[in-house]
Amino acid sequence: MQIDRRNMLAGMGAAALASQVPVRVAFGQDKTIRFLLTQDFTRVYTFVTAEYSQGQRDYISLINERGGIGGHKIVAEVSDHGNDLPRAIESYERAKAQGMVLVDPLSTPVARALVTRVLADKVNMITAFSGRSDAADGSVFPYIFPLSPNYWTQMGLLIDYFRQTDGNLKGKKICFVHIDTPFGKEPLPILEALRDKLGYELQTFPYTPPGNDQSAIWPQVRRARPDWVVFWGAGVGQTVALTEAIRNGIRMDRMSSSVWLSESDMDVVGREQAKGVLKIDPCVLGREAKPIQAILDTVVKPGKGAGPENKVGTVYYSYGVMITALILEGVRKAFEIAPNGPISGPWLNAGLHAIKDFTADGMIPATTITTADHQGGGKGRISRWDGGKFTPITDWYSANQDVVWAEVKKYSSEFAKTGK
Amino acid sequence: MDWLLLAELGINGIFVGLMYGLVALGIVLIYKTSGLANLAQGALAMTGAYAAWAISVPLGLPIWLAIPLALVAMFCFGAITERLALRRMIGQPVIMAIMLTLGIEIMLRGLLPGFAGAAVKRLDIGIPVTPLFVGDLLLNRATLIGGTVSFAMILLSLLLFNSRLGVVMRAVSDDQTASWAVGIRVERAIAISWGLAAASATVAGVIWGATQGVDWSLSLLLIKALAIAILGGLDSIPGVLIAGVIVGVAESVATGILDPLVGGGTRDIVASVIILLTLLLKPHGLFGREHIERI
Amino acid sequence: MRDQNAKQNDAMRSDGRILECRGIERSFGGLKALKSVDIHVDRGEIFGLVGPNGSGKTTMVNVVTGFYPPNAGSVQLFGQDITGMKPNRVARMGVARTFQNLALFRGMSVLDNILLGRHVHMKPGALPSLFYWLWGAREEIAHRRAAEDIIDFMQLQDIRDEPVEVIPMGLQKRVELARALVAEPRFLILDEPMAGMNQEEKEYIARFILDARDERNVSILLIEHHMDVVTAICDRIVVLSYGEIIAQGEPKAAIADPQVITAYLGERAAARVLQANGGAP
Amino acid sequence: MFYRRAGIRFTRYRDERQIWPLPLDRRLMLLVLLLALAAPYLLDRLYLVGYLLPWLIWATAALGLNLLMGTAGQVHLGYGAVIGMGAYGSVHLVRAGAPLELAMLAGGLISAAVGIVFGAAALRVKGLYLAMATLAMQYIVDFVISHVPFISGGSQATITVPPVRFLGIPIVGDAAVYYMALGVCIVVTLFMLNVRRTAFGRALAAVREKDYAAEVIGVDTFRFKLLAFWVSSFIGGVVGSVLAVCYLRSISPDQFHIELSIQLVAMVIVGGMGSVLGSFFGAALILFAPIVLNNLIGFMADSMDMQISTDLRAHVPLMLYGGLIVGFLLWEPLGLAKIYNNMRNYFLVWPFRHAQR
Repeated sequence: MQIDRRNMLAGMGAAALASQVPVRVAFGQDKTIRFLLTQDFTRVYTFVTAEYSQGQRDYISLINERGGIGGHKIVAEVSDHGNDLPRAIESYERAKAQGMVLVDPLSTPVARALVTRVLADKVNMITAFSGRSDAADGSVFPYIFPLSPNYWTQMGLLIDYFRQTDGNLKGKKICFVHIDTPFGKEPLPILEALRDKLGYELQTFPYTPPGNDQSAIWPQVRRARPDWVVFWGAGVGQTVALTEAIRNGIRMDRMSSSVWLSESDMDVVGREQAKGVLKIDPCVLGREAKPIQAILDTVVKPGKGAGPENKVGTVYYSYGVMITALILEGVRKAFEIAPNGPISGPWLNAGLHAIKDFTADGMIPATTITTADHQGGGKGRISRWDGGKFTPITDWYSANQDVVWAEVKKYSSEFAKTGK
Repeated sequence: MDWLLLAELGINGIFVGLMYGLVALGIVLIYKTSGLANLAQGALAMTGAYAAWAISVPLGLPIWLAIPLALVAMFCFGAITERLALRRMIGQPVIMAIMLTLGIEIMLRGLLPGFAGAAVKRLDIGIPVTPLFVGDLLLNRATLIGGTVSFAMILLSLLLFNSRLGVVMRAVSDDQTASWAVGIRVERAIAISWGLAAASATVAGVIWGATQGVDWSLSLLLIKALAIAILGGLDSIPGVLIAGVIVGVAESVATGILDPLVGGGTRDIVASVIILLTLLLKPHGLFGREHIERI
Repeated sequence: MRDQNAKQNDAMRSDGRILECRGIERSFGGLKALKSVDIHVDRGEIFGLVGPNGSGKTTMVNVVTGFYPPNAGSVQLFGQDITGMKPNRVARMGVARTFQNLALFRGMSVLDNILLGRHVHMKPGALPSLFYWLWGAREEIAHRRAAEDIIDFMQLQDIRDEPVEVIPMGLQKRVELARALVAEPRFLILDEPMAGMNQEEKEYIARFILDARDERNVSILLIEHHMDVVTAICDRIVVLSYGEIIAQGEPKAAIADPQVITAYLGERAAARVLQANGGAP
Repeated sequence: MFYRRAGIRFTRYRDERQIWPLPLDRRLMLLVLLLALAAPYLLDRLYLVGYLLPWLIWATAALGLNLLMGTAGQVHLGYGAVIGMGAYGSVHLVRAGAPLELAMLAGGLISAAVGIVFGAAALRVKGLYLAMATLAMQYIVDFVISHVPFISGGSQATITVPPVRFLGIPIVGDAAVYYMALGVCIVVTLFMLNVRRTAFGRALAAVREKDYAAEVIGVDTFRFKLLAFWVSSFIGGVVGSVLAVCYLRSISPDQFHIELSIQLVAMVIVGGMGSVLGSFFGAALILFAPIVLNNLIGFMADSMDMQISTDLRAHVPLMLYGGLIVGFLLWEPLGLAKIYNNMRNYFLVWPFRHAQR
């Protein structure tokens, strides 16, 4: 028995070591561009990662099916970091040793912990819908790319939509219900700055993460009789917020969230009951968009899809496609600038900075990345849940960018001053 | 001060507290027989909710059938867990057994979302969502029903402890060796207490799953349940009722009064502060028995 | 600190009293475990505390060593009032004790258990451990010598490195006695040191107790059930029953007291014994 | 065999009380030390920064916790919070311009002060109740860290560590960072080894085993419990500053949550309570098992074309992590250190198995 157990342990150890080897072998192949998609599948961002990652991988498969870019295949290493820093850093270092040029951690804490590393290592990091909002300032964070409207911009868009709808926000009341984490508190400076400018009344309600119990919050929101409610959370916090709002009889068409709201959330809340709720779209959702159609034809139909077919075209899937399309446009540009490489972080960096008026066949608003603006213009639109899908109710627009950029500059300059 | 709001929060707190109390009930049941705190109780509630969901949605059985089936399955699961894992820890330091339950908690948190999918699942047990007004007071139907069911369950377990089985379990909780000597099957009693704990966790999981959706975050009920169990006294079932209401109201009111002052979500801290204060001021809780150590 | 105490004590010990307890009362809940008990131990004597189970002997010892502060009464040790003093402070005054149901530290070797007995003479802390080579080593080795002396005295040489939990009960009792003696106490309390031993082992322990008194100048309070041992080695005894003193004095006389026989055997059996002895002890 | 105990006799107490009385153990340790010193020149950066560095840091933390849990027998489910306080304290000081060596000590002292508060609970309750009390305190400290802007650093709640110097040497680059962590690890390891053979360690063990018996031989259990919390928290604080400076490089409140505490407790248990070597084993297993497993599954999915759903694949490490804790508690409660000892004992007397004990 003693010996058996020891043998078993030894066997397990050998198997584990064996698994470490092949990754080193793969290093030898050339004509590849390596991305590291280490994301949180298990802990905090479970609600988004699976679909987001599926979109990313399907789009990469699509491009690879079409022969890659510049004769190179895209190799995406997908792994789980579970929001745990040692694991994230290990997979980062491992992938870097293999020549990885881009990492997308899709996690605010991990992105923050990697900032100093990627800046030093000259590896491009995508922080779409996560990470530091001030990373939009490309002059301070040359290797960090949000590539999407950050939370400050999203809040700016929302407030502007409220203003458009009501004509004037003077004397109106906005309730901000948010998860009590840095992510949840992030829009506060913008809300306060815009309050001073537009003259609305602001009331904030923090709830403890992850927000599975908000029963004491919403009676207060109801009593505050708000004109608009913005709820800012993720995963279970979002569905609970909506359910409690419904239970408290708050009008759905006066409620809005950030980009973090999806069909599956609506399934949990109840598709009919949630009718009317608003969210922000950074890209076209659903299956109509051309890239999604192409994926359905070339990747999903032959059975090469990375996940269940019914997830194709969902909200977070679309985000994954959108971000990957932008990244690969960067790769394309990089080949235009330097066709012979060598493929490296700075090489891709130049490409990403050259993205100009890219729309991904109409899937996203025209996006231009410059050395100063890594956000890509800050355009988005508002859409409304109609019981079956999110339908856009505005055009692409951007708003309040002056306030947002003042805030960005404030934090990025502080980082530049003390962080280095 | 908005008294109406306070009243609303207070009522809400009572019912939510009872719902927490149902999770705490399992901790007390297990402590009463085997003298250890089950840190997997939150995960058991999560497992129960997943079980009810799995029977009702993928298998397509009606919910009124799914819940009893889940209860039976979870009772067996609890008893088997005790048989296969906890029983082997007899004679080990208590911290080892506690860590074992923590290990089970982590494992369950991996197993269920791993096999059933990590996304939040809807568990509809037919509670209407339309608001219910009593005068100007809004009552939350989900918590109202959940709290009432929990209250009934806790009362039921009190009755159980006066039955024949209850007498056996009380004897075991009093003195394991002595019960063993008079022919009580101590192991069986402990296994039953685990089964009952898992079953009550299932009811709690279903109720909570119906109000918030089913996902891993149900396992976070643990900390509130611990606060209630410790405040009430780890071996007292009436303590669960009273402490449940206290913790629920304290949390609810803290959210209304403290949050604006601190500018943060104080809800979770309330449970922690209650645990700490109880242990420092009255370690055996409001109704717990004090053990005298013999030298 | 200790030296100062010792000097003070020497000065105050003119009457030769080691321990003087007056009017000790102690109850647990509703149960009165001790009802106004007076006992004293003289210098250099082996004092026996006997009585049936549950008569309050161990409680009395726990009162003396500071575990249960008395509800009423006073405890004087070496002429100093120690009523309500914490056990570790009492130990530092030169009191060592053993326990009825063994209190050795599992997971440690016999040697380490005995070295722990030297605790009151050492200055343990984190820094001597951090700077072991500069600071801790010398102290450790000095005390090791004292421990080895006791190991020789108690004849424990060959089990020195064994973990305490694997050695037989009789030896464990001996190790506990060694741990008490290594502290160089002036007053030793032994709570049933011979419980569960056979005749040979009992004789061994009795010899150690006498040697400890004669060679090491220790006064001893002994709780024991084996009356043969009590009568053989105690100078004076007190018999407790239900928390009250029912007899005291020279051992043979005290245990022959009718009240004592009644307490041990019950009324009817006692009557029979007394009859057999011709109505008189 | 080469691994012999026969024929080794000591004539001085000092020699017998050596940390490693067997020459072979000593040589082995020397070899390990030399390898550790040469690691930056031998290993690929991936292994240095991705494996060795976190291993050293987490093992040091596990040692600190082991002093409390293994040696002194006090359960502590809030060690992550203690480490966090040390990390924040020292990073703030470094940012204010204090030299790292001072900031590290100050971080240790801050943690020790917090640790004493945790310890105060230990004076009232023990065992199960102490576990609950420390758990509650973990949450409270978490809350304080993230809700006091003065500590967490404002709305972004991330503080970057500026470049630092230790005793005048700039801590820049992988090697310097590694040696720094190695140095702290060696000091703590030696301290822990010495604790076991001095009066301090014996007194703590006495408190752990039977506190009333400890009292009666003159151990002030009150004082030694607090001292254990103090020392262990001090180590935690120092580890916290090493963690922040050498590894994380920017700290935010969620890095010191309950997960870290549980991870450390798991390391102590899996490694072996009270065992110094075990802390290293435990840290390695808990830290790397999920990583290795993740790579293993990825490899299997890629090369053998196995269809594993993302959800399942992603949750396997969590199952494994829980499974390890459960498995060790059930089958080898003394942890990996015990398995190592079994093997060592086997070779010590080989081929005379009957002489094993």
